Amino acid sequence: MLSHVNVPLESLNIATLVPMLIPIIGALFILVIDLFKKDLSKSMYVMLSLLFVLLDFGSLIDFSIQFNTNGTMLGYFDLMLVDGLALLSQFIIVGASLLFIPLALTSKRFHEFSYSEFFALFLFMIAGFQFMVATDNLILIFIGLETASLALYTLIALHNRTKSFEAAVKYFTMGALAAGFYVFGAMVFYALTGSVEIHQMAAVFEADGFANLPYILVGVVFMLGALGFKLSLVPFHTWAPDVYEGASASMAGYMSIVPKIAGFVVAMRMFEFLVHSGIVWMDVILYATVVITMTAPNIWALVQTDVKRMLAYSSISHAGFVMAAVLIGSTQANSALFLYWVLFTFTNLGSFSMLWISRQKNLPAGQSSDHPYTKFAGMIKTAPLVATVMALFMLSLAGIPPFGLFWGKLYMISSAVAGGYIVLALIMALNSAIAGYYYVKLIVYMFMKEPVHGLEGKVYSMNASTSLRTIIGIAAIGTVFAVIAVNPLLEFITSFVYNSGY
Amino acid sequence: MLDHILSILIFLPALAAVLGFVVHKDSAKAYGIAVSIIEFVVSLYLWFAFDPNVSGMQFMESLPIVPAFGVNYLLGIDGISLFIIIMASLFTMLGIASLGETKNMKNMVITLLFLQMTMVGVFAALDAILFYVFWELSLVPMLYIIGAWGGPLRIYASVKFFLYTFTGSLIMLVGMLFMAYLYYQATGHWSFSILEWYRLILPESYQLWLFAAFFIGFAIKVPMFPFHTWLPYAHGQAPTIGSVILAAVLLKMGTYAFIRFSLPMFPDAATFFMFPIAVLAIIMIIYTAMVAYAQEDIKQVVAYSSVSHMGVIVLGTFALNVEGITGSVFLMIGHGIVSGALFLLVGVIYDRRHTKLMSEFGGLASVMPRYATIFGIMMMASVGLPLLINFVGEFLSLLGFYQQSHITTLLAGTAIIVGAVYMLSAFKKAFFGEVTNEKNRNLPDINKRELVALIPLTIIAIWLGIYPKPILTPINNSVESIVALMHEKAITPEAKSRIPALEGKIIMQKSEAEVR
Amino acid sequence: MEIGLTHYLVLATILFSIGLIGVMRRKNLLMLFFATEILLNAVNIGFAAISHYYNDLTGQMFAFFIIAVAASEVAVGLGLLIVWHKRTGNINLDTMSSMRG
Amino acid sequence: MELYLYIALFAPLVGSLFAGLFGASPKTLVTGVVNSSLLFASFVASSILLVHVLNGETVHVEMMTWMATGNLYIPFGFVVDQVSVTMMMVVTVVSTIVHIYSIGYMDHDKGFNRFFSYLSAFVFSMMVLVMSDNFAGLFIGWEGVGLCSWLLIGFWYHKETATWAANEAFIMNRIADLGMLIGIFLIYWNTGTLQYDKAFAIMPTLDMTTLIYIGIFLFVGAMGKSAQFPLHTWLADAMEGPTPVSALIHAATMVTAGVYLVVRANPLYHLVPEIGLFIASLGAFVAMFAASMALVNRDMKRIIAYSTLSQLGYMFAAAGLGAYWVALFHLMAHAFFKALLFLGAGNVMHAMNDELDPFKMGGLRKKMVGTFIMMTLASIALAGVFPLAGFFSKDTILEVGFVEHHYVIYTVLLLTAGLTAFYSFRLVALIFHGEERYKLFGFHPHEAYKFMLFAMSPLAILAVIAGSFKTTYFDMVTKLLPETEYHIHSHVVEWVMILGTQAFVIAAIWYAYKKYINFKGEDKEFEKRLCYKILINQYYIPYFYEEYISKPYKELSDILWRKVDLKIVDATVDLIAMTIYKTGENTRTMQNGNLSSMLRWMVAGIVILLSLAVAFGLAVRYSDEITSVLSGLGV
Repeated sequence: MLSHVNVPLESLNIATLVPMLIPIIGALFILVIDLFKKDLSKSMYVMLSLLFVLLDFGSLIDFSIQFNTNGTMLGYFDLMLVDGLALLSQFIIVGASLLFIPLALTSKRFHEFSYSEFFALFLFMIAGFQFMVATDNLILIFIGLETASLALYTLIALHNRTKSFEAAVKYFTMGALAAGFYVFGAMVFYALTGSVEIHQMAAVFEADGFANLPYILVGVVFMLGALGFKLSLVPFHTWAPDVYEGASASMAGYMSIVPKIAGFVVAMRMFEFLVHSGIVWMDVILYATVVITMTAPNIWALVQTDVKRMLAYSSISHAGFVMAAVLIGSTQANSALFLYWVLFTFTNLGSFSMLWISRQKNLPAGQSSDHPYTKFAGMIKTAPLVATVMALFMLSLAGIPPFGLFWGKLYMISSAVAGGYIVLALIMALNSAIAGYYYVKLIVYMFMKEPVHGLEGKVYSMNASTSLRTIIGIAAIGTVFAVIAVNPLLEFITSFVYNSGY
Repeated sequence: MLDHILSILIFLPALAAVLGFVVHKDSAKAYGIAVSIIEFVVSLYLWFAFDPNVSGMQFMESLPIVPAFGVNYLLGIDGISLFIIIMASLFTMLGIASLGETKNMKNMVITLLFLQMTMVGVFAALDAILFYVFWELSLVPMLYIIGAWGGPLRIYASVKFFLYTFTGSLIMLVGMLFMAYLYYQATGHWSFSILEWYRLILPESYQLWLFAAFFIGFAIKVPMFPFHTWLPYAHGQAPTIGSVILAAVLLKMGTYAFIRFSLPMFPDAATFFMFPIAVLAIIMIIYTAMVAYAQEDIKQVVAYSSVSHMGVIVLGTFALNVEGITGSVFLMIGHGIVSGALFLLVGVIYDRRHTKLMSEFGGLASVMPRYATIFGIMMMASVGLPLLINFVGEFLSLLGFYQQSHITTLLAGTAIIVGAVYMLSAFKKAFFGEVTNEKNRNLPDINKRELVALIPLTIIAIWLGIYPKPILTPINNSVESIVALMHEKAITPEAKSRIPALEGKIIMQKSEAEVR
Repeated sequence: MEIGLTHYLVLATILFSIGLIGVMRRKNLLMLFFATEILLNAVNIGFAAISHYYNDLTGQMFAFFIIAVAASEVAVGLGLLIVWHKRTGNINLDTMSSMRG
Repeated sequence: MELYLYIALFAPLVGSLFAGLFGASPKTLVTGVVNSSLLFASFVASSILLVHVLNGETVHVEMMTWMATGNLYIPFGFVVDQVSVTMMMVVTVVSTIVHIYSIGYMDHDKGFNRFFSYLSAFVFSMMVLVMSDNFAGLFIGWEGVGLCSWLLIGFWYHKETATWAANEAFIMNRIADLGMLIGIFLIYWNTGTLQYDKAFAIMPTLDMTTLIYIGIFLFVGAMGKSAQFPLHTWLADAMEGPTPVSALIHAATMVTAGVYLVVRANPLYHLVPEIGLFIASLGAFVAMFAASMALVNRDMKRIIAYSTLSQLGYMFAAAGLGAYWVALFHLMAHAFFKALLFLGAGNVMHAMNDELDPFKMGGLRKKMVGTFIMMTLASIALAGVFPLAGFFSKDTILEVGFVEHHYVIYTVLLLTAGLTAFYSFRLVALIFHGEERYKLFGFHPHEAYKFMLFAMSPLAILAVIAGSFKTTYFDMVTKLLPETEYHIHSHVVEWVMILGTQAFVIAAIWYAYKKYINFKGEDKEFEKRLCYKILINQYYIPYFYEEYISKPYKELSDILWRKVDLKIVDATVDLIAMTIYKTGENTRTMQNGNLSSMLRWMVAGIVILLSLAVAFGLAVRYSDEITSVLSGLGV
């Protein structure tokens, strides 16, 4: 029955796999080293991982140059799809990972970083996310997603605290359910079209004019559920606060950025043709989801007492904000999504890193979570520089110009206005205002209250080390001087998005 | 230097603030005074170099920030913004100089210098986004000043101030983005340049919506009734310096923005909303004056009086004629000087007695005669006595609006009555009568440090009341070009007739693009 | 009566629903994992049937991948479960709520 | 001539600033002397200008621009013409005298220097008011005198009543000033200028309604400053200020500013005679109304204040009937004798340790001969007995009423003349005649300083002889004002009227003497009568203002602040914030941390979306039916 497979090697365009293969090789390499020599310093692993991620980044640059000349590339039985979206999101994924890895070099000892597995899993995860974004094949998306997710569950659990196990279990179980949603959705689409490639599915649907609309909607619902989990859209967001709280601050920061951008790219690929198909339901549902996801977590963030949990909710809200781009579906909106996320990467990484450096090894008595607001009271007196930098990130998150995230918000709201979604734009604006409260609340604690920890500012930089400071410095510079970077970034992103046909 | 004088004005204090982190805390105040003197001298030089006969923008600077999206670093000033900038640098200088014993003096000075950057930036920006950047950024230092050095309710007050204005300005931002989009539609490229936007003729329906969006942002800042309730808290809790700068400069951002944005961009909407806004202005004037009369805290009296006076400014602005708008701009300066001075004066007594309740005082005129004299002069200026600074502005504002509506102006004119009622009764409670409270018996009179700030303000208040011409002429020229532009752009017959035509005046920007 | 595609799909849906209900109702972590396995395998049936219907191998490939993924999920899941059991001595979901709000 | 103009104008300002320099320091006699000399210089300059004007020439200067924007152009311009020079003379004469007098009167006061500073500042403002050549300049002076009046009424600021009266005066004047301001706006928008000459030149071309409005609003301004009903209450309360202040501001000069305004705006009021009639009627009413309150009052200064009010009514009556020069003439005559009366009262107060109740005095003529003579002279002049100043001016006003056929006004004014005579001599009788009741209260009266009496003497002379200027004055001032002579054509009627009036007045004086010269004690019976109660309570008008305006205003303010601003406006804002926050508090239970419920949320999400999908699918499938059903329902 099976005919002999004979495919010319050059048509496979194996090169398209290179960016994913680099971290995989790196991961295997690390595991192999571990086989031979135990108890190597974690700094060695960190640098090694960094090296591979850098290589990965380099290969992406190479690809983007190729993209500029040749346009979208297909490869490996047309499974791989290297278009602007894929490249942009990989830049973010790899770039964020690059900034994340040095956070392992803390001054306090956290034992997860002493395992070589940690770094191997980390590299696998990167590869998983890269696969996820660089294809429009539902199978490969699934595999990428699961590879990354399984690695992520483990990484969370490695933090080795009761709360992190709880977080991992919750995340894992819900992830499994989401995987079920995903495959069920995929099955429905497959049943309807006989294909698992998004562009072919779109072609089939458009050919028969969305004849089986109810079934298509069933598929869409399950896909939305699965991606909604990844993107933490309400009501699929419930894992996020707990997982962020349970995971280490650095991991939480990472989670707020990388998995989501991968999810956004999939959502863009998945919903782009549906949004443009003129199905009213799609618009309404996405509109409602976006609005609810922006608003509800915002309101919940108001009442949090722990900064990390607040940031978790705020991240959900930001995701909802950005999800608007998928709803609007214009080139400007899609560019805004990437612009927003790049800027968000710097700011959010910065703010979570700030939590990370103030992380104590053990919870002090009378403190129920790692980063309650009260801990930061009066910080301006005890640790003025740390407080200032933290305030900077908060202002950026709140969208105060000229700090990084403002430009993202600006462009995103502008795209909503230009897309005719004036009311949505207003809702976005008002949500930013509500969000202002909880960001400012931290500033209020830091700048306007009396310190509770005595005049010793050490508690705020317990965990600080050169590499952490460097990362925070980079994040701060990225946040403050975003003004300069916005234009090149915007032009770069717009041309990539536009040339990918979005 | 002239080519970049505005940039120097904006970034000199910012740079100084950053360097200020290194300055030893004992020298912080001296450092702040030195920097702000330099800044003030530069701003005076700006006036010197300013050509009062040119009605358009001067000292323009342009540098692309996000050219792909039409955002530019575009600066320029005309007669309207010039004096507010000078006033901002004046008040920063006097404010720092008059700082008394302050905890964390260094932080205060640095914050004030940052604040100065944002203030100058707002008034010098000709790009909507740049304007917005400074507009929002100005909230942060103020938040800190109120929140860190304020009274018992300082956190509530500062957060309320921040969130209230922040919310308003975000809605304004949506309006700006929509405006930019309309411009994009009409011309095919993005631009946030205010001067470019002036060229756009919009259909009335768009104008109304955009006007409303901008209005919310500006109205909260002004603050207009019913959005004013953050102000009493902010003033009530802020330290003296915070109140001074808030009242003198920050509130002016709102009314300035009306003139810079709302009027020339949406002349028809401005005409359409003229009466509703006039009604709000009248409520501001009378209602707030009555509320001021009911206050027990002398600082709250001055705070509410600010709202009341801002009502007159708003009314003058929406007179839509040269007299009214010129008057309102002049009143911005006047109110800045006078309310700034009044807050400084309240600060003087607060420093001595640590209370602002009028019932605690009484008979201060005999204990502190010099203080009472300066307070009296400023109070009379606030009440709008001729030959003092506020009268010129109030007179012109009311005169201007009288062309549009008689009965409205009559109602608004009660400002001079109700204003006298609360001011005089407050003055009577605090300064007249016998000294009943023993704590007041031996209060020292106003000292040199305090006089340093108050004497110049008194001189200005009198000088500009007697001879407003040096300021009035440049303002007048710029306002004339705005009014001419509005008349030219107006599309509804109502607006055409309400906004006077000025023959032979140069129109700032010819309207070229039209949105249909 | 010939068994057609529809029947398979209905079966898959029913199984999926059972899995969903299991996910919702079960309080034992282990049983919960079983329920998720049912979910995934329900879809497998569907994929196999559709694949046969279209005479296209993609569906079966998908099914294989799902099996593989399910297996690794179980591996990770069981690992977590064991650690959790070691730490807390039970695997009841209701004990797992130290973080809330 | 410009130099004299500037000297006349700015000498008082220099004095004010000079005295102000020593404001906070204890008494320095030099300020009093210097200021008095400067005022004298101003007087001399004014006199030179008067001579100049008498020669038929006027001076008009423009010092500098004040405001210029749009079409509006307001300079600091000054004009010395027949009208303004009259006022300048009145102001400088009276104020010079009052300045000198004050050196003695304020001798022991701590605020000696401050007083002179304020007083000179007042004179400066008044000069600006009368000399300005445009309405805006007039308004500067108008507000300036208001300010000085506030400062001087509240001069003894430790006294609650004084500061209260000061504020009352200021605020009431402000109410009227608003009217004036509106009048100015109307003039500007209708004539395009605020210069007197230009604006009046255009006015005949305006329509009647506009002119009426301008007339009304300007007169509202005049009503406040000249304390016409219903804005009159402040004047009596203003007597809290030092007596020289009452003499200068609240008798001779400031309160006549309203009359000056009406006279100055005569081209306007000439065009709207209806308003003129209203002014005259109001004037006549106030004349009677104020005189009636003076009949029973027990406060020496208040009695004189009501008398001032009454005389202002006369002036308005004249001005309203178009006899502008008569009004101005009476203004001048009145300034002299009323200032004299007040200064005399000041002497009495000094002698009596600031006691104001004439019932506690009596028989003072033995101790204070000079004062007695001067006050009696002033009272005779006030009563309008031939040949003193009051006779000439007041009688002309009566004639005007008669000639113009406004017999009601005439009658009222005639009756008022009788009342005037009565209350004036009631006062004189109570103070200077009869038993020396003051001894019961332990006072030791003494005559004032010689130089004070000396300073008053020019006023006394003027009060006697001012009537003789009538013809000269008429010739001069009618170059600017309407030249109307009021002659009753029948000599018989004229003589009957003059003699009748004189007889009536003298009878009133005789009655007052008879009733009060042997005054023993208070007439309890009389005091129980209703009319007494009404009069002593000033027709309950201050009570009415207090109960129905001041208090409600205060209460309303309180309500607006506590109830509206805090409980509604602010609470709404906070409510929005709290609602959002509370929503968060109430819904955060969704995140209860239980994995089962988290999973259920996910499934629930899917179910909701699915049911929405189904609903949508059904809706699409049956869209035709739905449409028909909906249209059947009339949607």
